[in-house]
Amino acid sequence: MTEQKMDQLIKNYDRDFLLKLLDQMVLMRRLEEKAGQMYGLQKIGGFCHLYIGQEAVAVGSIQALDLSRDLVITAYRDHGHALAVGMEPNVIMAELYGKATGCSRGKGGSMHLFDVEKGMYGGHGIVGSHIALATGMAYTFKYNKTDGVVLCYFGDGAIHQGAFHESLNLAKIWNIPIVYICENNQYGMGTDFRRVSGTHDLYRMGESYGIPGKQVNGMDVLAVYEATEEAVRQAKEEGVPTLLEMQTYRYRGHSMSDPGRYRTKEELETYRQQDPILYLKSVMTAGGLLTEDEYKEMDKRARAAADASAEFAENSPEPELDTRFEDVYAKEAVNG
Amino acid sequence: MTEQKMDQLIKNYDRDFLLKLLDQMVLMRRLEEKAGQMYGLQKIGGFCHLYIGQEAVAVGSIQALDLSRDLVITAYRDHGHALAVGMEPNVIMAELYGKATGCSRGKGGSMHLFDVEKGMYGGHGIVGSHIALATGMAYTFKYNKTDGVVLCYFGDGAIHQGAFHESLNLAKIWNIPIVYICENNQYGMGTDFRRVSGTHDLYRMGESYGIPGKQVNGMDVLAVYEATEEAVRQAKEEGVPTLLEMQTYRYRGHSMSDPGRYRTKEELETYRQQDPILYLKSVMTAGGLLTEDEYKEMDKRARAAADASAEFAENSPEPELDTRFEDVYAKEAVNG
Amino acid sequence: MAEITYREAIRQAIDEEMSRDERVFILGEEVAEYDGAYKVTQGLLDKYGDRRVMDTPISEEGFTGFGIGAAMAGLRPIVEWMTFNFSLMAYDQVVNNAAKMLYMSGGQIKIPIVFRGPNGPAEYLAAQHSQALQSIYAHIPGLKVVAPATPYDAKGLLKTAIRDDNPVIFLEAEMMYSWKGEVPQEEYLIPFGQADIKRKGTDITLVTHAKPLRMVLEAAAELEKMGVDAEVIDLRSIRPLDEKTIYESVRRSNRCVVIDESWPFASVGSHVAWLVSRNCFDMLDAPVELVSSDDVPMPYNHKLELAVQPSVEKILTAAKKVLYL
Amino acid sequence: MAEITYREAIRQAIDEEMSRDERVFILGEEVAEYDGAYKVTQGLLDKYGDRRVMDTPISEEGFTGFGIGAAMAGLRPIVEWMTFNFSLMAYDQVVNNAAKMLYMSGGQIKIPIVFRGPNGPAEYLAAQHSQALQSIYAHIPGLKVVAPATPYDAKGLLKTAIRDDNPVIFLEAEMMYSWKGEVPQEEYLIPFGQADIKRKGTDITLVTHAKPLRMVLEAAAELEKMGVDAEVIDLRSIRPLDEKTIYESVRRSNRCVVIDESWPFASVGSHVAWLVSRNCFDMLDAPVELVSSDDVPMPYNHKLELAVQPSVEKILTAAKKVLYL
Ligand SMILES: Cc1ncc(C[n+]2csc(CCOP(=O)(O)OP(=O)(O)O)c2C)c(N)n1
Ligand SMILES: Cc1ncc(C[n+]2csc(CCOP(=O)(O)OP(=O)(O)O)c2C)c(N)n1
Ligand SMILES: [Mg+2]
Ligand SMILES: [Mg+2]
Repeated sequence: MTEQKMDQLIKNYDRDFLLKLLDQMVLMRRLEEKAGQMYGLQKIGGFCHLYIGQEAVAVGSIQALDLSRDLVITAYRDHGHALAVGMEPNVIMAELYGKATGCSRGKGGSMHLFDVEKGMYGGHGIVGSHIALATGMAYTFKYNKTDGVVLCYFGDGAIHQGAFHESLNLAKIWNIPIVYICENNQYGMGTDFRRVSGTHDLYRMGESYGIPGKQVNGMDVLAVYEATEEAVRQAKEEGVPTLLEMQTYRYRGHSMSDPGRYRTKEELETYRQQDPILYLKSVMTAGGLLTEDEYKEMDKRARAAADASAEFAENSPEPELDTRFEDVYAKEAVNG
Repeated sequence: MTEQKMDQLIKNYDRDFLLKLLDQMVLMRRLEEKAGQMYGLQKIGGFCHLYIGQEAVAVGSIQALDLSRDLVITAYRDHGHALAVGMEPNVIMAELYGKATGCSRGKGGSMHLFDVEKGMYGGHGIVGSHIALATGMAYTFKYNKTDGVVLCYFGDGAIHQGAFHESLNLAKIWNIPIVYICENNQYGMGTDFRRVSGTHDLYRMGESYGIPGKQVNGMDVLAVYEATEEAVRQAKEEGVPTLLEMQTYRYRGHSMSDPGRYRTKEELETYRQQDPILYLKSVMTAGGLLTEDEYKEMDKRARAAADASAEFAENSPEPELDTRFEDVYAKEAVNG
Repeated sequence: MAEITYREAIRQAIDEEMSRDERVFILGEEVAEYDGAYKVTQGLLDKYGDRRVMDTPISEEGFTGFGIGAAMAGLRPIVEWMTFNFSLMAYDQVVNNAAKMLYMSGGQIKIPIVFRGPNGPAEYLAAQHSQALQSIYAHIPGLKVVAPATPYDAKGLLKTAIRDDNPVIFLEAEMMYSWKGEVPQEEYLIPFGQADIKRKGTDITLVTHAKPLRMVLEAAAELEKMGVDAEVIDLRSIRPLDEKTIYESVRRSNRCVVIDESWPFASVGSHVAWLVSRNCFDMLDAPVELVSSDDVPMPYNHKLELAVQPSVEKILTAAKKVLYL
Repeated sequence: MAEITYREAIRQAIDEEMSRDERVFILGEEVAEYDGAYKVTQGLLDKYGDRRVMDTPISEEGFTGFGIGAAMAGLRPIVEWMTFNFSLMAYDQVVNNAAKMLYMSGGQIKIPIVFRGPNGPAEYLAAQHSQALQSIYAHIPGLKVVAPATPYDAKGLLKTAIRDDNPVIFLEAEMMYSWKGEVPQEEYLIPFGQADIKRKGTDITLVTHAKPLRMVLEAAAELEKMGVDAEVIDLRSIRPLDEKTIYESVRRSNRCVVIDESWPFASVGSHVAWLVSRNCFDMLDAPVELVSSDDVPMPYNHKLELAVQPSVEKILTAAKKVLYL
């Protein structure tokens, strides 16, 4: 970090903004560590895909939204995005526990976090499939002639699904206000993305449809923010969809049962050195915007919130057995 | 046609070769005209997609194959390819009639012409879907360490199917000996391809996967031949798949029931001026390789073959009703 | 009452609902400039413009998912599949997204969408283009499945489908588009889950849905000549299913034949046949028979393709068997 | 005889057939370097190399079609779907290509391929990852469908599947991979179309397949305590279906319950229930009952997900009903 860069940061952003980003990332980290711990205690079951290491992507990009109207949709690795749109740790953790107080009433679980009020449209389990949903969601803004954009997140593994390609073509021919965000964390489960991709520059995969792409350092929350802001502007003002490749890394296994033998400790260590939280923290401390004590205080609050969410989840009731028959069909009454 | 070009043609190709190309195209034209006529007489039903206008593509490209091993697969507009690999007019017409003597025993019809002996692997009805089949077929050559290539044909409409994209990525990462041939006849049914495609240069749609592409004048059988020969060589020798966009045109409706209101008479006329048969004929006549009488003779033979095929089909028996229960499963016996 | 075609009935329903509700739009291959592959959407582009009548590329998975996404965000799309044969490319979108979204979001996200187009055998189209696919949709909780067989039912059910807040699979048929029937001028809706007794009778219950209805009615006329008074029940709505109307009929007739042009195994037809077998067990004088298509892919040859499908003759044979005639 | 797991039985079958026949190869997500998402293919990459054990991108439609293409041209692929939930993305390839190719080519092109992977509910996976999808495959002529419930059956049936010249849908289950059972050292094959009587009995016939077998056997043990001697039939192969074994049993017991963890509507379970109702009509002392999963998407919460599935208790309730107890 050069003096120059720091100066610039201080110029471009105000302290509160940077604190908010840091705060969100720290909260994500602590909440997920807690989730991992509770998984170990068998309070949570299933896959439980943790986002640890990738926090800067959700935080930086969602920061570029107007959450009173813009929408977010992602895959199963969705805890970070849920927090970034402002969902409460409690309802997230309760959903991981499968409790009635969870955001999806205990029916969706870790992979299916939804909060329509906050613009969080899931949480989807079929790799690639939600990219088409996102494109249709974004059409709604154009259809209604309202201002708005959809951020659609997916992994490096999802980019080889036909749904990705079909969707990008639709977005281009219909000028749809959407930003496709490929979170390239280097692996789709145990597969190094280079082994299964005809091109290694994933941001170029929109070129077949005339969709501009950009590679972004996904460990730098400000780089993410800036790239997304620009793409969001293009989408809203010009109806130009963009593909952003966020280069990032997940520290934990793909899901809780992944031994992670496909990568080296050294590789993991290299990325830890670029940790998005440490990075922003060090920039801010060096720039005189944050003291070590303030950070500790922030971290403490995050840990407390994580602990509280587990307690909330623990003390929440299981859904009634009969609720399994609810939400299969929307109210029968013919509307309107 | 310049003097120079004609000289070159005469130098590069021997007369027999050119005669063969012309002969095949004329036979295709006459056979399909006959099919159209017999459709009018209700001897043939269903869609019956005619290839008239596009003959140079199948003829020129298949000419680049070693048919003792190489394989061909296409969509439902398959009469031309069937003839080009050397299938008899009789078995093709009989299949259009749904007769027991048809290549697919009257079970496949116009859209599903197969002749495994001759390397003709169909005739497929689901747009885009067979592109994946083709890719797997071609892997067989690599697997068996034998020399061979697959030519996979599809339309401008098929290129937006996920199957196209998924397949190209597989072909690239596994170095599969295949040539993807997009027959861009400007329309997918009633849709001008420019209306539904993010890019108007379809040959570029392999770039996302690092697959080279080339645009070819699909009305010029020799241009088609040369481009395919080069691509076949690359596929066989280097395991490099190619995407060829053949710019062509269909004169008839999409299927027999298409009124064709989506295009102008003038547009159709412009393409008729570039008719692949007339073009090769005029080159050869101008170059002194063909007389008008020889052409007439060739045309007469083609018409006679077309007539004979209709007679053959007419006189062939309907399949026995019980054959509807055959070919559902291959012989039960466990093999090997 | 005016006689109109099934095609016209579908078009009227779409048109009326589009003018009634600004959120309704239609998308699919060739639905706009070409007026629809089977001319169902004729004139709609001119009336509503390309914002609400959208030609799509051939990307079934993409535009089906696109429609579901638009429904998630509050629009009410009608997705036309050129035929149901091609819907298999979008099957994941329908089953994993449309049918499950409300449930896995704990009730937050409704999917008000209609998937419609011709289903079932037409003529000379061979295996990939001639399939009756209702069973693979009827199997899925979260979907509603409707299969009207007359212009009147088509219009009333499609209007209900468009207003329903759930994903509805709406099955038409190429061969039915030119069928005519009376349809009133004034607006009407037909609720889901109500079978219609298309012919009253007492001696045997013939249960069917969709295109075979016509041949079932013909078979009933033949039976009448033999002194047998058949009741013909048209399910109209497969999911929800009107079990009550079926059972009441069978409890009177004590005999039942189910007619379904699907393949037999794990089909709508065999399911209804089991329901009757179970729920009218004490009232049945004979086993419930099923007339389905043969358990083979569709052949191209016309004689063969007719032979694999249900026919008046096959229905009569089954009826006689059940009547011990 | 050695006791091995279901997982190991599958792996042995693949391994033996790959060494027996050079044309056999396997492809799928994570099958090679990762040893399989559920470790089924462990060690195969080392033994056979990446020409025959191929990691694919996440492109279900693409690599499924790729496998079918390789089968068209003479190879004998095994396609592993990480789970059957994802197979819906490739449903068109299976139904429109694999199942119909032989027919529409007039017998020219065989498709010797196996599609395999875990099917049915596991735990805490919610609606998109926990579905029993046999019915949508069993519906399709041209496919064979197999669902073994023991290591012995799994090995013998998978070897048969790999040698079969037709497309075979081979259904495993995540929850079964660690189940143990005796498997002989020497080679054996189990032919398709033969149900297996897993428990002899005379008072009632319980017909099932796949994972529910265990709870059906438990229920039979409970029934024994009540003095009821249940026969348990494990279909093993759904298509072809061994109707004879079922009917012979029901003709002795006069009572039947079908257990299937699929959704009920248009399912393998309701189909078998209808077949029994029809073909044992005169021998049945009670209606055939079906124990299926509830007709709802799978909830995440563990208590709810258990509640929607078949259970020993539900089987007992159905059995008692059929026995008028
Ligand atoms: C269609 C489909 N195929 C396979 C899977 C199983 N699966 C779940 S996650 C995953 C890897 C996805 O990798 P990527 O897209 O890079 O996302 P990441 O997990 O790295 O966030 C796979 C194969 C699935 N859920 N859906
Ligand atoms: C998956 C699928 N969707 C739709 C159709 C209906 N359909 C048949 S041909 C066709 C147009 C295809 O156009 P193109 O690929 O350009 O080939 P062309 O007919 O011009 O040779 C359509 C939409 C189909 N057969 N399969
Ligand atoms: Mg990844
Ligand atoms: Mg075209």
